[in-house]
Amino acid sequence: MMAKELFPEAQEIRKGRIRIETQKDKVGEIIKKLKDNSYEHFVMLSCVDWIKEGKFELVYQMWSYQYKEHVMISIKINRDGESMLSMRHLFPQIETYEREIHEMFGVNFIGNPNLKEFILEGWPHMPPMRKDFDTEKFVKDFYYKIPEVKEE
Amino acid sequence: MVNYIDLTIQILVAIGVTALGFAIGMLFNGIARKITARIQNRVGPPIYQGYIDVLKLFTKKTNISHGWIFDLAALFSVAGIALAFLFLPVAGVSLLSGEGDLFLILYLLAIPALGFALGAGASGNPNAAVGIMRALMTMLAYELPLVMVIIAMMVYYDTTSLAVIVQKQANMHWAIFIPVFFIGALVADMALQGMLMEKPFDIPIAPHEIATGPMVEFGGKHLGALMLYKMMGIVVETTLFVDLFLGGGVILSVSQFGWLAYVVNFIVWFLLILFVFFIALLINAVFPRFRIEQALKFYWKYDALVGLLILIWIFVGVTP
Amino acid sequence: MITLTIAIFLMGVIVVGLLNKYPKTAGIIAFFVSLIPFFALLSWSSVMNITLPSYLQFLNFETSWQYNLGPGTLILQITPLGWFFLLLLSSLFPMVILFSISYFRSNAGGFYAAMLLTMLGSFGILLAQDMLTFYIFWEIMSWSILALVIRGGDRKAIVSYLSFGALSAMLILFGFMLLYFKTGTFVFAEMHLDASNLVLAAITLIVSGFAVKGALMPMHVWAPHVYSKSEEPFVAFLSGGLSKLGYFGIMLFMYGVVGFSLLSSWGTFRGVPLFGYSLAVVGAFTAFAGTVLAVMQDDLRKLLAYSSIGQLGYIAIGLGIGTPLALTGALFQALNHTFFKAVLFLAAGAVYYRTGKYKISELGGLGYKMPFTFLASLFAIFALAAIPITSGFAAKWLLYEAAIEKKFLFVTPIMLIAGVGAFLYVYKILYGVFLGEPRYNVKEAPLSQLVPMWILVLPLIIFLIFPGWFVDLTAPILQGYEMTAIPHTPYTINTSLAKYNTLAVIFAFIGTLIFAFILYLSKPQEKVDHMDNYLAGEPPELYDYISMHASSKYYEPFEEVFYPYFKRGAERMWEIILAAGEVFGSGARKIYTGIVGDYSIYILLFFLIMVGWWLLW
Amino acid sequence: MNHENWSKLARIMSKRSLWMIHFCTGCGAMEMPPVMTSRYDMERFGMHAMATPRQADVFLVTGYLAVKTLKRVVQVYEQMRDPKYVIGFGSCTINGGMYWDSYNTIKDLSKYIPVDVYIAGCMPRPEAIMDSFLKLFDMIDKGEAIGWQKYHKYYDQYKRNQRMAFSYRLDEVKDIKEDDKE
Repeated sequence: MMAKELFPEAQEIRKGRIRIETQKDKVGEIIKKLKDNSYEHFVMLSCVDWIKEGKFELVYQMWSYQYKEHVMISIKINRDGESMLSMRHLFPQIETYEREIHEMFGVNFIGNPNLKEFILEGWPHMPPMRKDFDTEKFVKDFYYKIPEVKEE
Repeated sequence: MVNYIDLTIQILVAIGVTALGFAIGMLFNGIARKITARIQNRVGPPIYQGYIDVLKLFTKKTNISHGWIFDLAALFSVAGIALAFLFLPVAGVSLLSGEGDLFLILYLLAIPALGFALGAGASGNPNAAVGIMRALMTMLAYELPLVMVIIAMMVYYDTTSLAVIVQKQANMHWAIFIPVFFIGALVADMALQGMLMEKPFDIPIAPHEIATGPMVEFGGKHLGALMLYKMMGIVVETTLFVDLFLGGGVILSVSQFGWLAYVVNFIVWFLLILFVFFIALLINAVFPRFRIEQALKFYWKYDALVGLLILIWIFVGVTP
Repeated sequence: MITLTIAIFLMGVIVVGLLNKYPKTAGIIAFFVSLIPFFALLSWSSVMNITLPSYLQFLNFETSWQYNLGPGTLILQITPLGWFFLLLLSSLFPMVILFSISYFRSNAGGFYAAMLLTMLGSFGILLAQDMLTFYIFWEIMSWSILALVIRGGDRKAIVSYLSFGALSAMLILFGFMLLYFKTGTFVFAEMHLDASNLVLAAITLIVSGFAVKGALMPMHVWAPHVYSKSEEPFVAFLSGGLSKLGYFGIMLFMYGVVGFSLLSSWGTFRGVPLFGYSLAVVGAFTAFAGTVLAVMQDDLRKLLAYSSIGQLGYIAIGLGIGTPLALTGALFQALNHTFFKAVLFLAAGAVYYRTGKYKISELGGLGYKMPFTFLASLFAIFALAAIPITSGFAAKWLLYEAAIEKKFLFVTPIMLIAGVGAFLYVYKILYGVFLGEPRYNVKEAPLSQLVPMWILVLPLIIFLIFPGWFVDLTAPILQGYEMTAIPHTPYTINTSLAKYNTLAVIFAFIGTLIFAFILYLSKPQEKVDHMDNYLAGEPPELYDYISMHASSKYYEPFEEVFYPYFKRGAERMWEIILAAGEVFGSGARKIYTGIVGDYSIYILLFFLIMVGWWLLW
Repeated sequence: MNHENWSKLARIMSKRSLWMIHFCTGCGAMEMPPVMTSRYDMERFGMHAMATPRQADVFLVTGYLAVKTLKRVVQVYEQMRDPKYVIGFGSCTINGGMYWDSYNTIKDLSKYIPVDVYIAGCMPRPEAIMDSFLKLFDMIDKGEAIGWQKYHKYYDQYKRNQRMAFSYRLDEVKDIKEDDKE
């Protein structure tokens, strides 16, 4: 069954691209259902920072080889420390995406045992992909202030 | 009573021949790179590049060692390969080859290989260990067809001494002109490809997979010694082939032509080993790399099958 | 004096057996007792045309001893062949005992007692001049080995040793019976054999019985189990010394009792007796299959066990070809194998003593921690791989020459490939145990373990330089078989095919080594830690621990290629035979009803048949 | 032969046989295949791509470096044997290039390891790369390519800068500044 038939509330952005907006407690159910209905490729998990709304948008993207259809499951969670359930029991590769989002946005995923440092080893500041992190200021305060090697 | 003057002369000749062997080996490195470059439509390095490389490695300012077992690699590989060269008849001139035979040479070739393996293992790098594993397995693979052909030749010529085999091929009675050994030469040439570690059998080195395998931790003078080993190895292995199938390059007899024979034979020997090496290079330039199981299956299924046919041919042909 | 020796041995057995609570004292007593065969050997050196130096003249053992027993006479007498094998065993045995003194921390009295009893049995076997004596001492040896296997405590090892030991004893006993039936005497010297099928059957049975002890395939099944599950000093003696007794027996009966000319009368192929030819083929197969199986092992002792099987296969090849060249090669291989395999097993014991591990994938980097153990085993490994800087090469070389001389076109490549395969498993030991990442912070093995190892390395170096001395040793043995020793000088061996000059090799090697050393000294160097290694730029210290030791499943591609062909091993074959035997056995069991009446009927029937047969005859 | 001549010979040898290791961090690695293969053929100069730093003489850093990558670069650089040379590829190694305001890429490679030759451009064309090689030869000939000596001499400063970058801590940068004033 195609995603449109499974979930009547889904909106079709254009042909072959479906978007489902839902709540965070229903995500697992939806992914499970889609997985059972030929949407067996988990493409990626991405995150958007809607700073004015005070929300993070998590987008789970799936693909069906049978219908050639791309489904995006979008949920919004609060920016201030709201955590999300890990989906790694459905697709093991989600673990790595969750690890990255944890590092870049600071979203906590309950049930993921591997939320350790990914690229930023020993990063002491705010997660850098949040919109309130001023990267230009950080670069000027940090990289440009590392002294040159002085030759006597 | 030992004749000290004779002994001194012999030792000096041995040193000279060894130095010559190394010199030719380094030249071959340059020639090989030049030829490969020309095949790939490049200009390539100058022909004397081998000398520059080795000198550069020996003039490196700092060298590292992973301990005394690591250092053994440099010592054993250079010493062992020079030793194997001394026991080969070169252009019909046998230095020590009367004192040992073909089995001895085959086992002497294991000294540098085992020393090298010791050093590589002592470096503690996993790539080196994997490289040695591949090298030993390639060795196991190519030895079977090679040994079959060599034993067929030993039984045919009724000797195990390489010097005698070369003598029996004098006056252009080269083994390659005998039909069975023409096929044998093809089999042995395939084995030579593995011995020289040229593609498609450069599995042990494989720079893109395991970072040059056993050599991964060697730099500076240690690598210089290993390069000497590798370059001299080319000379030793091609000379072995030439001695077996191409009469060692002897075309003039010394008793008839005197010193002229030495010069001519030497030039012919040089051209022949260059030719044998050239074939290996041509194959090297156009082939990708085998996996280790594929190499083993190639040698043991196809190459060794032809080797077995040669053995049967000799078995039926030779009466006790 | 022979009786005195035996008496001292038996007393030693009782004393050390009682001293079970004092392992050190028991070990020292056992060590002194174990030296006696060596002194006996020295005093008998005149049979090898060696004159003793004057300060050893006081050793004066009688050379023969007889005792009349009901059916025959027990005769013990030294022969050149016995002397040679006694040389191997009696020089190995004290070293093994010396090693054990520090190896055992408790409960060692039984071990020493059983070891002394084993040596006593071997001593008798080597001196025996009749089948009765031979068999008695063979059983003493076999049963005391069983005691030592039981000490290992592994059920599979005990069962396999027991069943194969029984099989071996049965085959030998049956062969002896046939020979006695044919000749009517037990004494070797009085036997006059002819080329009848009965003698052929007898000698086949006897040789296959000895092949069990010599671990020839497919009789080798017990060896890996016993070698890998018993105590290390005993395994060193078993592999190094006792396995040679099987080949002693084969040589004694094939060439001493039956003789080359009689062997030839059962058919020859290109100048080699068919009997010997088949033995050589079995030996070549053993050498190859043992090597391939050794490459696949992860347990250090199992690897050495299979390597032992493979190396012993070479001796069988030499004994099969049977020319003076081949016999010299076989004896040389026996000598080398005694020493290098004992060193390797003792080194494995020393490694176990320090680390408590036998698995190659769990060891690593001991070369820098235990340098002397490493060097001793390196020499042993050179000898095993027949690298021409130890005497191991000369033996293999003689065997290759013998095979080419007799035009063994299909056996020689297998021998050579088995030799190359030896490099593979030898490197597995080197890398897995001694090189690579240092995983254990241990001390060097204790001195009383190092000394035996290094003493056992010595012969490998002496006979490298002077292989001619060894050929001198074989001359009296070959004389007994109406053969002459191969032409030689102290440091060269000549054959009809080629010449091998050890001095040339050694001096040339030293020369080239000096050349390499000058190159090597040309520049200074600094030592770096093994952690400072190129791992694609990954600094290992950033993570908790990355193992850089790649020794687990080291030859995986090799196993992938070869495993399918070796999956159904010899063990499977014996299981099938056993299953067939069980069907027969359960049929036979129906006879044993347990009712006395039935048994009396059987006895009556038996007598009737016997009487009837006697009447008809 | 005296020491002067010897070191001159060593320089000539090292010039004519530069073995390189290239650290493929950014898009710069894309420009290496034409340089190595028949179009430009750097083997003419005896240059050769090597697989491990132990064997290499010249280090090509081909593009931007994240801090995590810098750790590996330093490790590789320290594993190379003297004399060793570094070529910085493209704008990224000079001032960060298009990553000038990225929170995780270092801006100036020469603060962390000594760089002998920089190639400007985003990305540099193969001609520029060949030119840089010739420039490096020239410098070696004149004895100007002394980056490896500088690394030994100012080891403390290089190590301090590396440590600062690895820590990401603004306060460490300030502390050193104050130390310098004193």
